[in-house]
Amino acid sequence: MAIALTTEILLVFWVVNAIWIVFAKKTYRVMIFFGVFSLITSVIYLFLGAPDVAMAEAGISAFATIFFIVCIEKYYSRGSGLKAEMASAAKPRNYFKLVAAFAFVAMLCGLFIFFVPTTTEYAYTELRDLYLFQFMRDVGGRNAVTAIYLGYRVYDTLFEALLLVTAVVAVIHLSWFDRTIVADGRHSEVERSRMTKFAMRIVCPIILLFGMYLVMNGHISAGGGFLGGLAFALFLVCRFMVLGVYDLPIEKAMKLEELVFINIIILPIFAIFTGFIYFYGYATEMFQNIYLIAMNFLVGLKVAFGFFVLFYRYIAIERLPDKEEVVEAFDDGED
Amino acid sequence: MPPQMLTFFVIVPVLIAVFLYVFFTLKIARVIAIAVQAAFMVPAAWLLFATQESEIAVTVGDYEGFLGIILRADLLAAVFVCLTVFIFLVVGIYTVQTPYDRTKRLYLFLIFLLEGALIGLFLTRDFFNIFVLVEVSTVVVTILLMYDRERRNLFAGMTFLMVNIIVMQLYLFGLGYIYMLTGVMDMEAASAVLYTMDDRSLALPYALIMTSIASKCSLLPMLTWLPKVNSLTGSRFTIAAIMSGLHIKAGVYLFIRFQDVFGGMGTDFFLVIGIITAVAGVIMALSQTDVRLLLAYSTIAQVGLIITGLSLGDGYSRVGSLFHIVNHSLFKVALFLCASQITYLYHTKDIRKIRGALRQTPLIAAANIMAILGIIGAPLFNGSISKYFLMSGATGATEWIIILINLGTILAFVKYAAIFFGKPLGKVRTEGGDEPDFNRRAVVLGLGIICLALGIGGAQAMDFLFDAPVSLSFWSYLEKVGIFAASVAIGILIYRYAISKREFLPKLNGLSLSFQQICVSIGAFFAVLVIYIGVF
Amino acid sequence: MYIVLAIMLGLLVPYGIRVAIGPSVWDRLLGMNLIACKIIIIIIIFASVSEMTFLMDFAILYAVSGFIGTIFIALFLSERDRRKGQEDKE
Amino acid sequence: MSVQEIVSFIIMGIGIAFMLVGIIGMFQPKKDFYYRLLVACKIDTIGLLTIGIGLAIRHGFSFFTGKIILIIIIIMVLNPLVAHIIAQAAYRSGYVSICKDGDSFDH
Amino acid sequence: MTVGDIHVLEIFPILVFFISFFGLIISRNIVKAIVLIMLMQTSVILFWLGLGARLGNIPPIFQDATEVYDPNTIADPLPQALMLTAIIIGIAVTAINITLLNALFRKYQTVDWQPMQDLATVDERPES
Repeated sequence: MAIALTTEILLVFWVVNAIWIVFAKKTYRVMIFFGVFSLITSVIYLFLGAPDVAMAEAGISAFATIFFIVCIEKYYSRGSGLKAEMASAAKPRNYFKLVAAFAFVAMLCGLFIFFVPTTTEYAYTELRDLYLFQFMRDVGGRNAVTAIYLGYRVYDTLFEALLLVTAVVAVIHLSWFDRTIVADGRHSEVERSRMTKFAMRIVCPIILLFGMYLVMNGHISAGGGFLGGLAFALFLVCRFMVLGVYDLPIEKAMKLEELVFINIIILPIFAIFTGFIYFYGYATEMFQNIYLIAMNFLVGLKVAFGFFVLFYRYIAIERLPDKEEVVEAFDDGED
Repeated sequence: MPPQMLTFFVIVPVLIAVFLYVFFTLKIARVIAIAVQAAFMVPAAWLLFATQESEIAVTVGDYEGFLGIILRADLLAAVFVCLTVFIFLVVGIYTVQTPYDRTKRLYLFLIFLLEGALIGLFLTRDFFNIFVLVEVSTVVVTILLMYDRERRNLFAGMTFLMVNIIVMQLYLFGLGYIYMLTGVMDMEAASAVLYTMDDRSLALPYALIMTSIASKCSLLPMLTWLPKVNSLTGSRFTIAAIMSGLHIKAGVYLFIRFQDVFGGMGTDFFLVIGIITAVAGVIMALSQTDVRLLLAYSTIAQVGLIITGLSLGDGYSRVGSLFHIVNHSLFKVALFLCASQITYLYHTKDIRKIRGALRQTPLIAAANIMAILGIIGAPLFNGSISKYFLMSGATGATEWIIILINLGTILAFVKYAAIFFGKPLGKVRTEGGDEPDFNRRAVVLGLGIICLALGIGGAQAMDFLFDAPVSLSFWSYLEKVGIFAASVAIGILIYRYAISKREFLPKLNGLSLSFQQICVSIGAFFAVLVIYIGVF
Repeated sequence: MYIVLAIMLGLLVPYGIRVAIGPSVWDRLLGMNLIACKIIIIIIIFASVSEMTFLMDFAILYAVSGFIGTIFIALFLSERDRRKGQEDKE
Repeated sequence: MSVQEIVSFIIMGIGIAFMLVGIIGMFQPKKDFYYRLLVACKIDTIGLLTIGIGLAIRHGFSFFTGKIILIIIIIMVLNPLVAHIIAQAAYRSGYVSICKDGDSFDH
Repeated sequence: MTVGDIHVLEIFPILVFFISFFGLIISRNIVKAIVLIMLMQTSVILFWLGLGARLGNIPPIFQDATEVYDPNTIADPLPQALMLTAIIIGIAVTAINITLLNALFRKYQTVDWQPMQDLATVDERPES
């Protein structure tokens, strides 16, 4: 009963936070409220009985904050951005548009709630019971969530992994800067005091070890490929805090990510699609565990490389001053 | 081939995409790409024959019941898969000669990914899988639309991406309610449960999902930004051809699937929406001067027509609109590829500046005219067969409106056809680079001939593709020919006096919604749909 | 044990007020950091109450990601005013 | 209620009392940001330490206690670090402390 | 636990969904628009997890093969697995969105909707 009460209190705080974000004037306030918002949602997921999703949300909110901050920082450093923001903040909102928009959305929300299908309890739970009853025999491992997204619905996970690879390719191709290599070994101008270096040196090995732990027994306790990958990526962020130098090559990391992605496709093809392991008498506990750990490891590596490339891309290259970048124009050919 | 092969239909293009991107140099990669595309036609054809009688279903990983993801290939899915593979082959052959600096390995990577995602979308019957595949295809299309660095339309691309994310959140919300009501993620099982429920409790999930699918096919309110994005963003003609030819068709395919799942709840609502979209598409097409925008808005008009045909509820009109989807993909791709070559030769994309193309490039102009005859429904071409059956279900008012829409299409393409006659104005550029070589002319001519062939053998094609034994009564077809001839005459008259002199509705030319207005229009569409379903 | 949990939840409210009111952006950042720590304590108590040891893994990852988010906001926030300061001087 | 329970409750009680007192430090009217930062940093680190140790005692020597100690180590290192970074960022970005020199540290 | 006859875990996500939709309509700043889109994604994910946790919220993780679970307090693993995928999709698409915004800011020196749209339509009008 107490957990339900805790969840409701946190949900109220969650909604209040969303309202703050909508009505915050300065962009930096939006960032901080968004940080608090993600922290609260992560805990609410935990109280709803979803530790995997909670961990994913926590890790993702850290990276989302980094991406947003790098984007905002350029806006403010130009000075004009700040003046424009002050001016627009000072200018009174035209209340007519505000009230009209509010009325429209309130009508939509009322309509939505009016038509919510009122089935009292959970209509059908056979599928859930089937999953819980059978997943240990079919896919192995103790964690039902890992069994589903690595065993039953591995087809979804393939396309989701593909989307992450495409996102990394897109970030590099669509960005304003055509170059992919920062002058290796160049020190980042982000100041870090001695204390930061000292503290991060202690935390870094712990996170790396923790990431390996998450990957290795993802199928037994809460955790798994994504979270291990996120932990590795957080390790790289801490490493950047310690050394503060852009020395890891982005090009190689992208190539490795694609290689790992090819393995992510090939492994389920032999393990699940053709039913090789499970239906020619080899469906032993050992094979299942090998498959799950291998898949977790591969997915972890891919997510780690993906976020590594995104992080370094944002920290090193998206923050370059404009003058350095010369975009050579193609000839105006058309095919 | 064991049914397990269905998964390889989707996995093979993705694997090839990544292999080409990682391992091979550009020269070898392009050769392999064309070889694979051609080889891929064989399994697609096999699928078409295999699904003639029965449907092939396979659970990925052979888990029993609805635990795993189930891929089903019935005849309709097979037709769409064949269409996708054929069009990617045509576009592949078309771009085989482009100079090396323009088609890097990333371009091949994205083209194969899009092909894999679209084929996956046509085969899968799992709700969440559709969400993942639509997201993948949206991201890939966003990159392709902004592929050329210097002619990149960043703002339209970002708006396209943001609107698509919001729309997919609506879809996920609706999916949540379906999972709550039916407790299962597969379409067949869900539709069995949903039939037993009354409209009132299904109003919300239906409205949420249908809003997202309507914006995928860019029906009325969300109309103005899709053509602006898929043609104006400096993207290449080939990408615009794939967008209009296939990407919108995926939206229409989802529309068909979800109408079956929900047992056709809002058909007459979508009848009205389809008609309005068609009329708006035609008017906007008439007011454009840029070639690509004219073709894009005419795609919207034809999609509106297809949605009307589908929601007429009559067996003939449904088969007619399915055949119209296939035809429309063919002649739209032909139109875009011809336009690409002609605009390259005349060095401008403005219709008003191109004149006398027939004398200048007879071969391309001939293919282009065949495609135009196809789209306006000339007697011997495939357009007439599909429009004939599409209209057969319409009665009274809707019939006249559809004739009006056809007249509008004819008007738009009469305006477009003006580029063939008169004496050539601008200096024609024929020197090196991307000039339309033998390959491109052959491709375009081939498409034109296919349009003609499908026109002549229409009834047999429809029987084979959609196993709908259709009888083409000679007299009613003759009557349709009469109507067609009359409307062409009217079209030329109107064009001669009304349109060619002064600009037709110039202000409609640059109409584009801001991001906030698009959100408001999505919300309004959702509200109207919910009220319609819930109350009536 | 639930009393302790209730008190911790009660303690969230003042930090929420600090984030909402906080005169300067730095107070809000401080509030965010406080809420992150307070939530870690709530998780630890919840884990010990419901005897689920794997929640501690969550607490570790949660702690690291919460702090990294705060660190990067603070680092780039200082860039903002310093540059604004420089521009005013020029 | 074994001895273990009572001892752990006492320690946790101390921790909670400390936090409640800390709240007052947070809302001092005259003080500025740096004062609040100092108080806040103390509250969190000590609060977590005491409640962590309380729980560790409650669970005796088990796998759970090992994890709690790991968490405490991480928080003990990270929390002062974050407070330091915020203070450095605030100072570098020109946030002037409204208290006079030495005023905020005497009592 | 139910407000009216709708479960509390359903009301809050709907509220935040429409709050962020309202924010999208009135916000002038594109960065805030992207943040609000992430808010929308989070509210949809919470709605799904609310579905899974309607009965109970003990995570579906067992210690050994034969552990008997209490069917009406264990959470549903399927929404959790799906939402893990949805989160990763959300962050991947947001990363692309932010890259585009960064490029747009470099090109037009502004992050507000209206000025950027005016500048953009000037650049991309088809050469008449």
